[in-house]
Amino acid sequence: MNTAVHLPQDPEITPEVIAAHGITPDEYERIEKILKRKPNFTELGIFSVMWSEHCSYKNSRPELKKFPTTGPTVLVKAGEENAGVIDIGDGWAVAFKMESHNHPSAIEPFQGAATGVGGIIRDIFTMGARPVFNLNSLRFGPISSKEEATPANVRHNRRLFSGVVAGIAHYGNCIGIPTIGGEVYFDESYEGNPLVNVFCLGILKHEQIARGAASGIGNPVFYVGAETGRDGLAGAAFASRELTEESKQDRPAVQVGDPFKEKLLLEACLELLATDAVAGIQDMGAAGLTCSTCETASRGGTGVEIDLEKVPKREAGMTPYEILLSESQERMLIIVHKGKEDIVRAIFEKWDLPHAEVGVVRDDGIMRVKAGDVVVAEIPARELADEAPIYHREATPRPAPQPLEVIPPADLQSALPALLADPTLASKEWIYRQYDHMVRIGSAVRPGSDSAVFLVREANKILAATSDCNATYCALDPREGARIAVAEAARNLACSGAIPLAVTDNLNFGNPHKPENFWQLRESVEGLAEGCNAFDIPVTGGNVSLYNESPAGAVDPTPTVGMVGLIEDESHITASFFRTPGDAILLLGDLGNEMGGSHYLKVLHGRKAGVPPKVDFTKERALHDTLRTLIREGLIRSAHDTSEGGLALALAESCIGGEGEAFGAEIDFGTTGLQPEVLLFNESQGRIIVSVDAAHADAVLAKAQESGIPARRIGQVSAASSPLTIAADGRKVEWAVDDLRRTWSGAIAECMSN
Amino acid sequence: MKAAVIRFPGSNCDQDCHYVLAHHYRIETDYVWHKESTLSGYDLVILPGGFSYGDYLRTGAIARFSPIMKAVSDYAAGGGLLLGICNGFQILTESRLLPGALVRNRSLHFICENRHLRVENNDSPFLSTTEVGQVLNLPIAHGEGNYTADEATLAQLEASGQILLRYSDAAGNVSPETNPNGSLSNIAGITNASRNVFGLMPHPERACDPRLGSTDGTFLFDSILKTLGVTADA
Amino acid sequence: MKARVTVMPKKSVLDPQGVAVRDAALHHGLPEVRSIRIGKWLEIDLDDSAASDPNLEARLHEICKDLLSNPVIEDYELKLEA
Amino acid sequence: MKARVTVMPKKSVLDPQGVAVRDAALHHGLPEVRSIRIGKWLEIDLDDSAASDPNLEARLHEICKDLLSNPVIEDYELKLEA
Ligand SMILES: Nc1ncnc2c1ncn2[C@@H]1O[C@H](COP(=O)(O)OP(=O)(O)O)[C@@H](O)[C@H]1O
Ligand SMILES: [Mg+2]
Repeated sequence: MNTAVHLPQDPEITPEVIAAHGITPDEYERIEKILKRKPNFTELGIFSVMWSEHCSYKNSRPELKKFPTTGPTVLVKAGEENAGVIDIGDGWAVAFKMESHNHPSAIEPFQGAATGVGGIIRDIFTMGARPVFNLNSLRFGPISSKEEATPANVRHNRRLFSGVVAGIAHYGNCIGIPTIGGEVYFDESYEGNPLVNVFCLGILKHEQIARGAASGIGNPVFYVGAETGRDGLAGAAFASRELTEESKQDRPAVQVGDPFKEKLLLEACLELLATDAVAGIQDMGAAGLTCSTCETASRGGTGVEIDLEKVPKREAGMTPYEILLSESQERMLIIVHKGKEDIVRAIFEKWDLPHAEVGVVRDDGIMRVKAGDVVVAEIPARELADEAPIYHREATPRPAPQPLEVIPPADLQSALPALLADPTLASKEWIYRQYDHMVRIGSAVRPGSDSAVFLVREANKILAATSDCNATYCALDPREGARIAVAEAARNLACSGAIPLAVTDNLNFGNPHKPENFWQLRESVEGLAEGCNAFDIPVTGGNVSLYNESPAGAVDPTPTVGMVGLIEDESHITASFFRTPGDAILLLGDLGNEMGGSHYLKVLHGRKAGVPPKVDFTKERALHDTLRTLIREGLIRSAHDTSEGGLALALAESCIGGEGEAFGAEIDFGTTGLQPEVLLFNESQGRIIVSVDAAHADAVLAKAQESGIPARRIGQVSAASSPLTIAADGRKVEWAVDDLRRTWSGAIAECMSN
Repeated sequence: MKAAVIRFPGSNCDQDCHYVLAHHYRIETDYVWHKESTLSGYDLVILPGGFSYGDYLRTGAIARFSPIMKAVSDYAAGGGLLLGICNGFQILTESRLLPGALVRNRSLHFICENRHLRVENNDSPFLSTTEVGQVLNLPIAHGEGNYTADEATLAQLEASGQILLRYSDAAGNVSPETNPNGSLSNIAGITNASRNVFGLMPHPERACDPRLGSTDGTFLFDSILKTLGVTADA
Repeated sequence: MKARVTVMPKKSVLDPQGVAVRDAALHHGLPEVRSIRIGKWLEIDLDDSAASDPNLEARLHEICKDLLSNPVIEDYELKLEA
Repeated sequence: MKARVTVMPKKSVLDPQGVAVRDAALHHGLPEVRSIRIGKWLEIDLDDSAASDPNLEARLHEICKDLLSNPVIEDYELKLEA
């Protein structure tokens, strides 16, 4: 192999330069072995981004192998391409995936979140799919404060929160993809290191699946989309380090997104993919041109040669290093069948987008980068893309959580409003009102219910989607917490009448070099895998974000689950809110008694402690199947799972969460023998509150019991604006639902207006 | 009857409008690309919602210069029915096909939710199947829906019944509390003096399918069809 | 050569952004603020060939009126520099 | 007294708005335009009492950095007038 030249402006390769690139001495040795010589500066930069955790998953890959990724509906497996593809019948398929933009959002919340959305959308249309909806899963430090003068940290958390929401809205609204759901939690552990996980789903016909391989020796390689600037230089490497005070100086690593350009790029790429011109297509995400070039070559088993002088540039005087590592947004690489170049040019002219033929597919397995006649980098593509070192990190278990001895009491009357006013449990309307959640005329169940339900008109299919993860449980017991995340997502789908199809996940953890963090990662992955196996659903892909730490320590382990389900018939679409006074209210599942990790303890007593609830997958599945059967038989008016805040919170939400007037409810649990706080606020899994026509109540109870599901009638829906009353063991508490609604719906807005 | 949906770069409700006309109403509907310069044979032209040119500079400011806009204004001058929804309304005010301007919502936030709208005047091809005082429930989704105009313009709009829709509550009361965005006099939609051009911020195309909550958008499309003497087979 | 344009909301038009920023400034250590108005600032870089056109300034005013500002709600000011 | 602040996107940062407006200007009677960058222009009206505070300028710089601009992607310029 030739030696790529040393460019006069480039620094010499010294141990310091190597270390500054985050490359260890062992890794450097491996690079020399692959190249059979020393790398030049540009090549070192290329290796550093390709071998960063963000691109190579070098710390997590052995763990990710534990996920189930196959199944009869899997058309493209996780990891094979940019996103997995799942069959939904009648020749249609969905591609979906979740992606994090945590560190960029910590530094610049608006642009960081916006470009996260842009990135995940590109991942989806690269597959040939038309994006149809987005979700988002967010974590911030606390935004509420009881103090007279709001402390600076709370003010900062609010600023991050409002910037992130505005950024997601900016990008998603402009490009015209509805954001129909998500989740948000506020917790001390995310202070200084918020989590911003964004999800996109697209729809395509089986035969439209596009591949990211550079195939066909001699085929031209096109660059399309925005010009390359010095944006986000080495952002991938940046995402793979801890946030420190100095990283605020890493400021050029922030990129600015242009959703308008992405909209044009999306339409142009889908128009082009409908022709027969494309041999392969790959978005430029982290590590931009570098990553797309070597990955397409590696997938195609080919080589790719590009000339940087032909790359459209925004700024003059960019070095090869800068061009290759730039993370400018809204760009794609397209391998075109020779002879069809004019089709590409015509379409990109029509959409007024920059385009250039920058290279060619070769048969030598080499990623060769030239600047005119000068070869500036020459690296075996497969070794670069796929042979990053793999690390088997050390794992040390954290001490097991201690069971709670006593459950501290609270004033029941004020405990429920206090929980409803907690920003994590309060209405998320302040957020989703800023998102266009109705464009594409498909939102049959809007944000606010257990799952969002979307009518995909082009395919005549009904999809449901949710994202879930209670990281408090994960902090106490990462395996059980991850299992619950899967169970809760599946339960949310069941409550909307859907059958789960597949899962995407986003693993947000601290520095994996710390054995306790790595243990959390491993436990969580195994927990997620157990959950997916239990529900027989494959993982279609996801994202790993490590090094989520601030000076105060690692974030709570947060293995976010995004789950998509299919609703077979529009009559099965179900929402969480009571609909008709007089309907009977039933509880499917037990009364429960697990208080460990509960929101009750956290919000009312400031404790994150105890053993979190256990999930029993066999019972859970039977519960979901039974609920779906009842829904199919037309017996269910509303269904809402109980999660954070327990039965009391779920009942209150069913009363006040709908769009019309708030309903009251009269609830009587009879004799339970439970401490009232435990009855109302425990977070045991496997429970769903349904409302049914009173005339059907007995039939529903009988059917549930036949399937082995504990079921009881606990009360009835009462007229709009009548109170919510809950009685048990000779005591009765009453709340005015209009007050509850005011507290719940205004809580976040109130924090944000201060 | 034949309808056209104009596609500007950044339009994103074009497919929704097309869907409602072509599938719900089974009307022959074309997309017309903004680089076209002619527009003939159409009985209805829609400027759809979205973010034409990214909403850069001002909403609708750049789209107004698209080649097709000359044809659109000729079509309107000839009395053709022209409907601007959301960004389409913004383009109409920037083009001076409708008076006034749409500026940033008072809260500075984008707002997406259903809203009640009182029909102020039904004497137009666009709302002839409604009653004055009737309350419609339609989605809004915009960051710049705050209608503004000088006093003389407002007086003129009032005097000649050009204000067709106002933000209200479910009972039809119009007050500052029922104003989502700071719009002058709660204005949600206006027509021109000759009543063939209608711009509104709410999205009627998002309210034509009962599964989406409200079907009040059909009043608007039904009215247009009635005016054109078409019986919908929807 | 360069042109600089400021575009400001007309005095009679409500400037919700200006009001919001003023309120924030009031609370963040600037109690003396009476009002803030927010407009746009544009730096236009022109080819030197433009200098030779005697109509340049008139053409720039056209662009300011038609594109860069909306006379219904905004006023502008144009400055040309060599 | 008055303060005037311009806030501009940093030179190295993408200004998608400027690019879109430049393209529009190119096609609409200004073929000589090379680039347009668009920022904000703020007119801050202060109570005259402010004039007596020797720290006023420093406090204004604080506000410029914290509130009026985003130092990650923007630069600002502050001018005080009597
Ligand atoms: N960041 C967000 N973006 C959009 N919708 C959200 C967001 N956070 C929460 N929601 C919506 O608010 C509702 C309640 O969320 P959550 O409390 O997480 O529900 P659950 O506990 O049932 O999973 C859901 O419909 C959810 O989609
Ligand atoms: Mg739920």
